[in-house]
Amino acid sequence: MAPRIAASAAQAVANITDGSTVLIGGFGNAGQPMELIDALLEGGASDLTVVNNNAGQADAGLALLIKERRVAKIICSFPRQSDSWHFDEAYRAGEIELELVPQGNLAERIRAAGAGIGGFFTPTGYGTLLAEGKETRIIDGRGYVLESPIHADFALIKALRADAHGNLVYRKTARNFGPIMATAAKQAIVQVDDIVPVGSIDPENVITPGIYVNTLVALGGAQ
Amino acid sequence: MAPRIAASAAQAVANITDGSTVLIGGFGNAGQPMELIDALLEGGASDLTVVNNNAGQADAGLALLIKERRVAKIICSFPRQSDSWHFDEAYRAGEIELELVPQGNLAERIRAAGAGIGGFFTPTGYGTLLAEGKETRIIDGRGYVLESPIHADFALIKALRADAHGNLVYRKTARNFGPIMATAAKQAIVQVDDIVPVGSIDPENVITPGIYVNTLVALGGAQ
Amino acid sequence: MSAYTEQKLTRDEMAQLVAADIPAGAFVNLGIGQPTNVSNFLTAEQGVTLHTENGMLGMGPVAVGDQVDEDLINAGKIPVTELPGASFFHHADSFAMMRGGHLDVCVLGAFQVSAAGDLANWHTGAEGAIPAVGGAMDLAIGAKQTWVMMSLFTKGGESKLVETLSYPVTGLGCVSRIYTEVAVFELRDAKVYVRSTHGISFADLAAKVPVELTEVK
Amino acid sequence: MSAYTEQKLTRDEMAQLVAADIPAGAFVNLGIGQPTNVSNFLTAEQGVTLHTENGMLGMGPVAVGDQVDEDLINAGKIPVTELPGASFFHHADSFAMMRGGHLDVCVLGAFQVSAAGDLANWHTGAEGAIPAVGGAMDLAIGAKQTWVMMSLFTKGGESKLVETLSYPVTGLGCVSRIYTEVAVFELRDAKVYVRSTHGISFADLAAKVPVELTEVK
Repeated sequence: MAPRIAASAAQAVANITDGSTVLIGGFGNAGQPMELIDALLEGGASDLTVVNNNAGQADAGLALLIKERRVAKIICSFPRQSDSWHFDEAYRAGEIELELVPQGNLAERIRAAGAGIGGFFTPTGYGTLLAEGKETRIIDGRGYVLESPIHADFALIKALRADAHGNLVYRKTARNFGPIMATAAKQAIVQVDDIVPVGSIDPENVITPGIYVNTLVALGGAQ
Repeated sequence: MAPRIAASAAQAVANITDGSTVLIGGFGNAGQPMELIDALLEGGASDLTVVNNNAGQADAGLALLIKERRVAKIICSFPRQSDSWHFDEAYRAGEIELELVPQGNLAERIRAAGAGIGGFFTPTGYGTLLAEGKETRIIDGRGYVLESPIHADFALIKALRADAHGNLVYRKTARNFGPIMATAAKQAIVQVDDIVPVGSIDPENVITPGIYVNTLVALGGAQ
Repeated sequence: MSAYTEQKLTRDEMAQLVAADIPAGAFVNLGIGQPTNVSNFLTAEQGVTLHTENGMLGMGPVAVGDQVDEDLINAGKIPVTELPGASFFHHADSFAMMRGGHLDVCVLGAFQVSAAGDLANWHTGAEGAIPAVGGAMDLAIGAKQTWVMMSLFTKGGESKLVETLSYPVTGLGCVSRIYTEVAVFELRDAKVYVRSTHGISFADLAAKVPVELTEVK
Repeated sequence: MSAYTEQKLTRDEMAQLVAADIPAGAFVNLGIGQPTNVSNFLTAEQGVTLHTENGMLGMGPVAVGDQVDEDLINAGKIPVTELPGASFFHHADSFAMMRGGHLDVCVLGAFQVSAAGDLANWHTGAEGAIPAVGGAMDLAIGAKQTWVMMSLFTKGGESKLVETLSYPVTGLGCVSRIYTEVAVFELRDAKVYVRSTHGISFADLAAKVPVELTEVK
């Protein structure tokens, strides 16, 4: 199905309901779908499970969702930063659940969900606190931990450009989690600078094929 | 390490020794590194384990390696074709071992090797003859089979073009197994039409980063 | 009462039926052989995108003349064309797309289908046969819906819709619809519904097929 | 006898030592903090390619002025530049590259390293501390060689090279070399070799470090 073209970020996220699991792309500011997150904040959905590399920074985006106690649980690799005060406060108050995952396992678990993999043995985290309670196995003399896929209801992603079929290209290190998150969510909602006619993106250079994209919103490059 | 530039296909495959495991790219003729396979045939290495989607066709390439009984074992998804007579004969004579793997599991096992994954649960093949003797598990109500990575000594790959750092781009459906095989072998040997100066390939469009490429040979586009 | 036509369906009519049933905008994989023929009956208005498991979305018709390019082939290794908006990807990504449940419909041929939707289409199990599986097992279980196109009876007159497979399994409980020359079956709620019959009455069909059939009223 | 200098190494001298030890043509990931400084001492002739786990090979120096681009950052979220021959990839591919053992060297900071090469660098384990791991565990076990840069002693004067970690583990048996201000250690064959000492004699060092040390003769 060709993606729905939303008229605004608000319209793009309008069907995100309470209790949803939402993958949010970005690493630092690169690839962070700030307008979609703001729209989600505005939209009012609560009791969310959010998957992101971090747990919000300063007084913007994800940090505000956490401040407003709209995030019941966060799955991330690096919550603690110099400016993660809203997360820190919610966490110390016992008002947000944290599932801490090594960054590569986080990426691989998201990929596994999109790829129909039921679980995988990873060497990362073996013998550490983060493997406690998890199944482990020695394979060819090396220790591995069994990790499970992270499926989601929605993904919020920022890409550089889409064609009307939803084929996406990204820009530099802003690519980060976008391509795998698009595959792991029932609905991928993507903000782009612009939407170009079908045929404008070389099929060799498509990073996310349109099959993974459900909703597009064009916000212009000057945002 | 920047890849070695071999002067010929023969030089490119010269270090493949008896008993090696060799991944060979291609699906049908698309992406089949025919000149490298011919050079391997000429080079004389035997007792090989070969991983390819098929088991050779007609009287060329992999089929001739099998005809000459240089392949002790083949791991593939689709050996039997109308023109796979050399494989058929070797197989019926009990002179080649066959490990039959569903095509998607074959691809995922190769990817797992390159990605440092020790094993993964796949739904493909569950409840079939090809899962016999393998560990299975029900996860969230669905049956899965545990599959293991396929590591290799060498990969023989055909790409369209490389830069001198070994960054590769492919052409259309000839991409097929190349990118994953490059990651799963200790040494990836790649034939390309041409080698272009570093900086000629847009970093956004690199399909196989040069880190995965050990040997390049340019054979020209008219081959 | 189910739909009925006086005559058995031809292969083209079967393909036409399947094509008409594919939802607008669907992402579809058509298996090698008879299912490939379905593409000839898809309309531009349907906006269906074809996937080929060797690494492409947006596959166009079979290439002719100058269009033939050995780097652009389908899963049957036949030269094809690409449509605007196509994309290429490697084998692991292509099968991840399938196994991850992203395709809407996959249409396959079959040796047998069981009442529970188990599919056999990869191996006759015959003594001495060289096995080959290709993408059959991935295709069977990957798409949101797996449809089968097959003749309902063997040359010897035995039903290929069976209670329990006698051929080796390709995938368990994966088939939701079966198109045959004499009837279209829908498998759901642990029942086998007959959506239409062609050149045969429901009663005659029920007598020839060794599984309990339910007529769609 | 091991190499010896009269003075302790400065941070820049440590970085210089590490840089000189990186093999020509290597693919390298430099951890956040002190290890990042190593890049300042790599020479063009070495032809080292830098990986940043947020999705890039061929990372160049930190961006200045007009070069700053918020879409082009390193793992420390600092704007950087790209060199000719760079490539971009997504997070799963980037960590697959690391976990698959494709990087030659990874240089990391540490709280502690054990004689067996166990690394602690992600979590102090302090009561009430909010844990954060990032790519630490992936980096620790991914590269062909993991090297550590750290001061050998805590502010309280305790050795950070220990028999058994008291901090939570990042990775087991992964460290093969430790660069400190007073000595460079090589961990192999179940022994801790002292390759060089700086401003301290081997005997004094051995007295201060609670693991058995072997002098490289």
